Amino acid sequence: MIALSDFLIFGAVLFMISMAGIFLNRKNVIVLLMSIELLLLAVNTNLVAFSHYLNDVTGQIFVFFILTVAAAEAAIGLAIVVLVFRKRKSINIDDLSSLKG
Amino acid sequence: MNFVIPAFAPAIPEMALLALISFILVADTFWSKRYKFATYYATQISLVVVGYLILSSFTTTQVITFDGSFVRDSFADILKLFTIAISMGIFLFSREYLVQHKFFSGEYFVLGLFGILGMFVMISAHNMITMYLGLEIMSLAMIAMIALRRDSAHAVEAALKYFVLGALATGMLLYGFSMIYGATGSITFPEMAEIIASGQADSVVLSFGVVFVVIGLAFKLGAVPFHMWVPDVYHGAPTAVTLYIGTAPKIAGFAMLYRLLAEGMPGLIEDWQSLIIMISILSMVIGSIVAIAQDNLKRLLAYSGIGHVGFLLLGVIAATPEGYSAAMFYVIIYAITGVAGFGMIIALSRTGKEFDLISDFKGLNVRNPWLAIMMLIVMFSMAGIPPFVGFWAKIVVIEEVVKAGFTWLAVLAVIMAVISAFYYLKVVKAMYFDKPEDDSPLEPVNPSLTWAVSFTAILLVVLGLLPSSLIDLCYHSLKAL
Amino acid sequence: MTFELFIFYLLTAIATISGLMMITIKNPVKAALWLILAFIATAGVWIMAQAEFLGLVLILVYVGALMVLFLFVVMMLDINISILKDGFTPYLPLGVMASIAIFSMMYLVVGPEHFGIEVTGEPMNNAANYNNTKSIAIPLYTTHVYAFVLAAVLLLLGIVAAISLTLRRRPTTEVLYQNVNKQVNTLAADRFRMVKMASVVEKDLPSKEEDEK
Amino acid sequence: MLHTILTLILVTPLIGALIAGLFGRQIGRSGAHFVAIIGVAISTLLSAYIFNMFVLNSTEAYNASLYTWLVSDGIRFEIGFMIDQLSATMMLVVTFVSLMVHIYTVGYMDHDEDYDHNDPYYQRFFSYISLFTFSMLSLVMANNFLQLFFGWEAVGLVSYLLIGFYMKRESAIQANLKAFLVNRVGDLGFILGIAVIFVYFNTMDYNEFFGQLAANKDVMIEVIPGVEWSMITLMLILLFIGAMGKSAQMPLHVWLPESMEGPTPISALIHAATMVTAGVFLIARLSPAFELSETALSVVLIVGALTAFLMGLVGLIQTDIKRVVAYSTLSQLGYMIAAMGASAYAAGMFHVLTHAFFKALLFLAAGSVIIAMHHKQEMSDMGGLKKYMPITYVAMLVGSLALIGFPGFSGFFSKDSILLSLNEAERFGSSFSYVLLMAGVFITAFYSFRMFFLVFHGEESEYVKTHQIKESPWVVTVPLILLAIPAALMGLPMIEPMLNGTYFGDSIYVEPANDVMLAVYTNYFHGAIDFVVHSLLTLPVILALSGVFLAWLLYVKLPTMPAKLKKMCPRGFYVLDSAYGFDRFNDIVFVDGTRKLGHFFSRVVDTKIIDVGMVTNTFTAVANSAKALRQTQTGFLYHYAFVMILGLLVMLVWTLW
Amino acid sequence: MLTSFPILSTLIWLPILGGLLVLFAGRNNDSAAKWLSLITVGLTFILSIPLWIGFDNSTASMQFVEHIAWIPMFNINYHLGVDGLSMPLVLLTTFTQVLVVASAWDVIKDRVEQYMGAFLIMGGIMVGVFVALDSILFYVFWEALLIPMFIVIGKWGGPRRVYATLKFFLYTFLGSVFMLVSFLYMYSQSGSFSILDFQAMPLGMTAQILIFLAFLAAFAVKIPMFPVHTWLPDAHVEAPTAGSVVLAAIMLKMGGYGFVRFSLPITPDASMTLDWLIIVLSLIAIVYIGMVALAQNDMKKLVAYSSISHMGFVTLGMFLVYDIVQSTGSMQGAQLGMEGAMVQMISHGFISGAMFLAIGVLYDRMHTREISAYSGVVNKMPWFVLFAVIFSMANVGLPGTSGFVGEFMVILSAFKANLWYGTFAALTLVIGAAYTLWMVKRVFFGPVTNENVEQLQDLNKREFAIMATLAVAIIALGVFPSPLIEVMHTSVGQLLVQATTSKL
Repeated sequence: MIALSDFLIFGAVLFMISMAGIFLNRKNVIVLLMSIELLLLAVNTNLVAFSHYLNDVTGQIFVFFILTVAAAEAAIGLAIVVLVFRKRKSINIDDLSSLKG
Repeated sequence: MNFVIPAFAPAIPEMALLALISFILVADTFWSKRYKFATYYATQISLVVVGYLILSSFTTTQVITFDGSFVRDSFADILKLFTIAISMGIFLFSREYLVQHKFFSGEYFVLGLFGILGMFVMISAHNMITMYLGLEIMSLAMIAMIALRRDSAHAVEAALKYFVLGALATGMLLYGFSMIYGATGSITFPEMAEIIASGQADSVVLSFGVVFVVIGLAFKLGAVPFHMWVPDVYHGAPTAVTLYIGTAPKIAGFAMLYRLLAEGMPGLIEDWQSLIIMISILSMVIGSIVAIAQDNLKRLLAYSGIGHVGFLLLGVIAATPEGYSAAMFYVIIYAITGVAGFGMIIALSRTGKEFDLISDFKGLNVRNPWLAIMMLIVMFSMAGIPPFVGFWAKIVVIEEVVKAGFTWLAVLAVIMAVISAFYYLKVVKAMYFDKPEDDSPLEPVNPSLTWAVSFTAILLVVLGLLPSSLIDLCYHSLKAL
Repeated sequence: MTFELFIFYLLTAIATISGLMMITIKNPVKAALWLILAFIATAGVWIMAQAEFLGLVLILVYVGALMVLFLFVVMMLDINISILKDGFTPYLPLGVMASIAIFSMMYLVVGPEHFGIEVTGEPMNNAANYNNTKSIAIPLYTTHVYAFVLAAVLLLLGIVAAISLTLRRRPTTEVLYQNVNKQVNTLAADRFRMVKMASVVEKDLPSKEEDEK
Repeated sequence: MLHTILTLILVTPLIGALIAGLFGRQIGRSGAHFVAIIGVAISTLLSAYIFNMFVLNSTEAYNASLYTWLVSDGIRFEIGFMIDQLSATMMLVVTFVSLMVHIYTVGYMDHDEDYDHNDPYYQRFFSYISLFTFSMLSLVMANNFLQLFFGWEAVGLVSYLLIGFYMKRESAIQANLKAFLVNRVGDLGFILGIAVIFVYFNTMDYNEFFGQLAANKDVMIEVIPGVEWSMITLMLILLFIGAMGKSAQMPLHVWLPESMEGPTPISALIHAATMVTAGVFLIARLSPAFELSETALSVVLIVGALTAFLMGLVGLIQTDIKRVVAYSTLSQLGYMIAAMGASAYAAGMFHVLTHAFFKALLFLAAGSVIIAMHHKQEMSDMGGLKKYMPITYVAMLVGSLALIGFPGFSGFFSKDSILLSLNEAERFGSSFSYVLLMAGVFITAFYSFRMFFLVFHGEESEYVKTHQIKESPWVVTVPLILLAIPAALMGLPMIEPMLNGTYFGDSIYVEPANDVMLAVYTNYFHGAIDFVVHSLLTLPVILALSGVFLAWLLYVKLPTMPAKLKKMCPRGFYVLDSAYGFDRFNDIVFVDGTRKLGHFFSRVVDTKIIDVGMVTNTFTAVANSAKALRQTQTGFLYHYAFVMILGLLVMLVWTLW
Repeated sequence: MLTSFPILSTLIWLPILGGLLVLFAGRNNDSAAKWLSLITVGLTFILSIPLWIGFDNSTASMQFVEHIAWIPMFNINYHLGVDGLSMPLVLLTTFTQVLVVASAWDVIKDRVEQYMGAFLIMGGIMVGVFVALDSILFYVFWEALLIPMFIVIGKWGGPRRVYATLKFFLYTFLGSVFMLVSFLYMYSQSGSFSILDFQAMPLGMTAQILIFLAFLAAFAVKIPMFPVHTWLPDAHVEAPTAGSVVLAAIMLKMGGYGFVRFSLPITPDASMTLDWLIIVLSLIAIVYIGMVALAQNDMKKLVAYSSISHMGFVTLGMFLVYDIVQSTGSMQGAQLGMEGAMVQMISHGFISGAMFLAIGVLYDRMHTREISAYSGVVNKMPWFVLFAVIFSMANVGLPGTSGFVGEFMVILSAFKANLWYGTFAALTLVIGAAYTLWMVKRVFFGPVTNENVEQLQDLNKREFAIMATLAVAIIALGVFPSPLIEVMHTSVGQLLVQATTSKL
């Protein structure tokens, strides 16, 4: 039997990978967006697992909404990436540091 | 499965707002060519309508509908009303700014209204899903607004930063939600609270979840160490948008905090209280100190906002109805003051001149004494100097902290208030004591801006002299629950 | 180890490795592909947790739509991959340490101590005629109807936002649109016109000083 | 009635002063001196009436309050009068000398090289001296310590103003500052003395104070833990410090010689006749208290005797005519104080009275010389003035004879009674003091006549030869004459009541065991004439005469000798010339020391340590940390994310640990 | 007596509203601004006189009380009233306001309406500080005062005005926030913000000590006491004349007033425990600051330091009661010290105001405050020097001037507490005289040595009137202080009872 902890640890691993992806990535904005997707995936995995073990469908419904939002979010995120690229001809994160201090 | 049609009546303001947004969205495509400001007026009218709808059905009892997704109480109504009032101010200022800086478009108002809808949802959210959706609606609308000025590298950069960090924070919040859900098996706030109180849930898991939830909240409020986006976004965004994101969302953020912590997990106070204390202290310290080194007024106000959030959280620490009321009062005052502050920048900016540097304010007293006085009021109000209302905001939260037994925290807070006074004084200094580079009189492009700025600033004085009714309002709204 | 567990570990291993590859690989296109793999593997995990509907949605919506969008954008942007080459090595140790620290904290909580099978007990297995889709759908349209509407609003917002951000209202001089009506209805006179011009006589340009006067 | 008279005595000079001072320009010179003189004249006449009433007819002492200054803590601080023989005498002396000086001033101040004629300096001067009269009267008429202190300080103020009257002269304004500050050192003691009285007697009123003396006789004060002093002694010594300041006793005498920077009438009025005797008056006033402390009296005695001797020595070598008189004043004040210390209060007071007249006379005569010399004061510029200024000559002679105690002159009686009393006294230090004072008699005679000979006899100096010297006008000479009469004659009728104690009656109290004057009276006195005759063969007179003789020898007969003597003992001369180095010591230790300490406090402690160190540095630290923290906002997205994740880590650790 | 007429509110709001009116009506019309200001302050002063006339000396309770609920939620009230401690200070404030307006008449040329407006508003606020009986109301006035002062120093001040005004603002602000926290603490314990309730509430020792220290931070900075005094010389030097006058004459008094209204009655036990601290700091102020004053080259700085030194007597006099009780077993003598401190406050209000006005007169003519730039002013300005010397003598504490009364009373009382206290305090007789008269000597006397002094004109009628008024006030108070003492007698008595009644 797969223990709940196994799911959750898997979620945690995904969570950490996506975290690492966000703060270790210093070049590519697109990968950043993908990391965010991965982050949501980790959360969703948690919810799915809990839903399974609690035998409560609410968790899955939550996942459903998160997926919906993630789609909208990705659309806007990509739109911004496009803007960035248009403005700078680059999606290098290092170049995005004109605001500081 | 029985399906009972839920009561829609309590949600009529939201529904009306959504309908009006949709209408404006469609209408805008037709109007925008012929009547430049039609969308703007429609927006303001919609807000008035929605405000009227809230007022007309103002409730002092709690109404829950949509199977526990939505709650309507006086707390929500008051916050919504203030959100509307503040948003109307925001749009008033924004219009002139957009025109001056040549990116006036209906989208700004539509997105703004979407944001307000998101705030409404947050304020009235009664389970984690609606809270999350409301939060996303608000955030996405804000991101879009920031990036709306597509030709500005700063704005786009700010939008990207906000987007990425916001998504990270939302991810953490959701992770926290998932843990809470896992531990309690519920997503509805009172149920969660009940289960937590009954002790059935695993306390370690709950504490673990709370950390993530608090981070999500802290991010939305812009509290240290999840504040890094604040200065960059305030700075990078067009001032009209800064004005928007710097004011109304704080109210929604506070509502979210209240719903989650006070309604959802009061039993976990031991866990989140110390976290909030930590965040609050850090926010006050960073907000007060780093602002000193700023020379851009928008950045300065951003850091000052971080500091204000630190103060706001003081009220939450007490975790009593009075404490939340104090924080509520604080956040409302902060939002009003913010409108006045950013509004001042907008009022003085003009095509090709952002007027967001402190040095721009040099000698304002010579160039426009009236506005200088208004700005002086705003600055001293932010600094918490009586008789302006900022003083009352500080005093009520500090009082709650003292009452809760954290006198040392109160002492720290007031010291930080003194440090922060320094940079407000710097602005006043620039206006009154420095020689202007250019002696010519300076009037806002549109006289209505003078009126608007004056109105908000004088409101700070009036509320400062007679704060009683607003304090009563905040306190009774939570006592009624 | 049961077969079930084996599959679980296999899927999770695939997902983990794909995730790691996704964040480490330089080429964003490949990264997207790795992410797709991670999604698919995770979808499998979800299905093992008896969330069949969501697992399928994940593949359909995410892999089928969202990731395609990603790829599309990556391709469209014509990114210079060479400058994205140098990775994150300087901060790697610190980052890894922080990650490991956080992960270990997480492990302490979500690990077997709190969520082992002994603690949670066996999950209830659904009956054979259990319809996951239906069991999601009913509360979705009843209990969570408010959220459902909000999700719709959110998508609307997404549309509005994405369009308003990326739609370039170029001045008509920049982009030449074809106007069929106009083309069809043109007259000869519109196509060609004789213009009479006065003969040009070279004149001294007025000097700047005079201009200023 | 009496109350009204007393009030009038006090107030008329004040009114005169105010009118002359504030409306000087409007009323003009004559107006000013008219008001001032009228005011003081009224005061003098009424004082004479009071004198007649209290001294000659021995009316009961009158004690009444004029108004209540304030009441606090049950203690009434009042302004009032206590009139008895002592104060009545002082009032008459003060007003009379003052009147003389007023009249004299009309002539003396007529021209002044420091001011042009339009400047109302003249009016101002009258205003000041009238104000002084008021202050001095309020001092002597006081019935409580508060008013005493008020008058005490007020005379100090006027003295300050008058010494600095020539405000353009650096030396004058230096001198007045010094005078004020030195006096303030004395006042410091004085006010602490009053504080002791307040603490242990809970009253400011003399009579109540005297009434409680006996009860508080043995009270001790713990000065520092473990050290206990007698309260009465401490109080008296503190008050005596005040008296030392006003009466210019060593080491607080340094201001007096320099105060000669003021116009001469002032030197006569303030620095010879009245103000400087305030200290003596104070001790006499407090005789019931002083009688209770042998220690305090010994201190008084020794200080007085030392001053009398040492300051007389310094007077020997002065070359400025006024300075000679000034040092002689110091010396004579020493006599008075010493007399007080020997419990011979009446003798001291007697000397105060005689001294007031003859010293005023001397000063005014010197002033007359100075007028004639066109404001030159160096004695080397004088010589042989006798034939030009006969009246002044006679006046000066009378004054000098009185001063040296030539038998029959007033000074003789008072000084002899002091010396005799001292001889009788058995107090610690009394024999030592007796020797010093005896030596002082010789010295006094020498320097007095040295001056006398240098000015009026001997060879005429170049200046006298080349300038026209003439006798002063009547406004100057009349006061001289009027003062010469009492200076010569007043001793004779007064000696007996003084010695047997009937003059002052109850106003001075002496313990019977200490009553040296009564001893003198019983042992030596057999009538005034007899007293004079007998004295001719006594040591004091012999010493005085030999002093005169020596002066004659050195300055008339052998005028080259003094210079030779000076060469012979340069060191001694140096010591005297520098007045024992008090000034230098004060300059180095107190003036420079304080100034340097002030600079140190200001530049180092206040500015560097407190202001920069504590305040500005805190400020800079905050500003710097602002700059440093600002650097953490790098602008890089991954840093921001990393900060968030660190935040997460910290919060997780915090919560789960 | 007009009991129904809200005289205290009038005194607060009349100048504030007048100030706002001046701000708007006086734009581009200087003479209107001036006259309007003068009328306002004159009216205020006249209206404040009934306060004295109608005052009942026999009671220690509050008079002319006004009580309106302000923020019922927190039990904060608009509660005004005066007793013997505050009434003289109110009068001092209204009186000084008249002088301030008059002193600026011809001097300020830049933005007259703002200058006058700021001072009028300040005037109302200062009255508010002294009459507020609700601690929050008190704090509101206390802090609000900083704003106009900040502007006045920063705008019309000297070359380093910005530094000075920032320092002034932040320093005093920092001090007072601690006081706010202690108010809040006491509210959380007692449920009331009323000062009178605070005075009556019981407090534990630790709480008292902390509250005492918090109060100390506020009041010590304001008075100011060593070693938190360094803002004052800077503020004084840079402030325009009227600013210095208000600072010295009134704002410093707020600190002293704070001690008697808050520290002593609210935290009597802590005051008893820590009285040595205040006394030591006061004595340091008297002696050390006096020495520092001696070293100053700037007249205003010198007078500023002398202010600090003189305020040392105020704090000293206030905290003697415990030592007196301890060493003699009775309160006899303490009242003298306390009343001395109060008189010293009033008197210092006159004297320091007068000194700064005098320096202002010189500054207006010569535009320098360096002592070395002057010499022999008396030759050109005899009337001015007459007044200046009177003021200086009052500063020295000469009997017959008001400066003597307070010092004398405090020295006597201090001696009663401990003879060394008295001795150190009495050192001011010498030190005070040294720095004041040395300056007098260098500035006013001596020969005229420079061209600029040669050009000086004596006082004009306006200046003469100001100076004469102050001189009369100083001498009147020195010759007959009894009426003033009578007014505060009962209140001081009650204060002493409160201060010596343990709250534990």
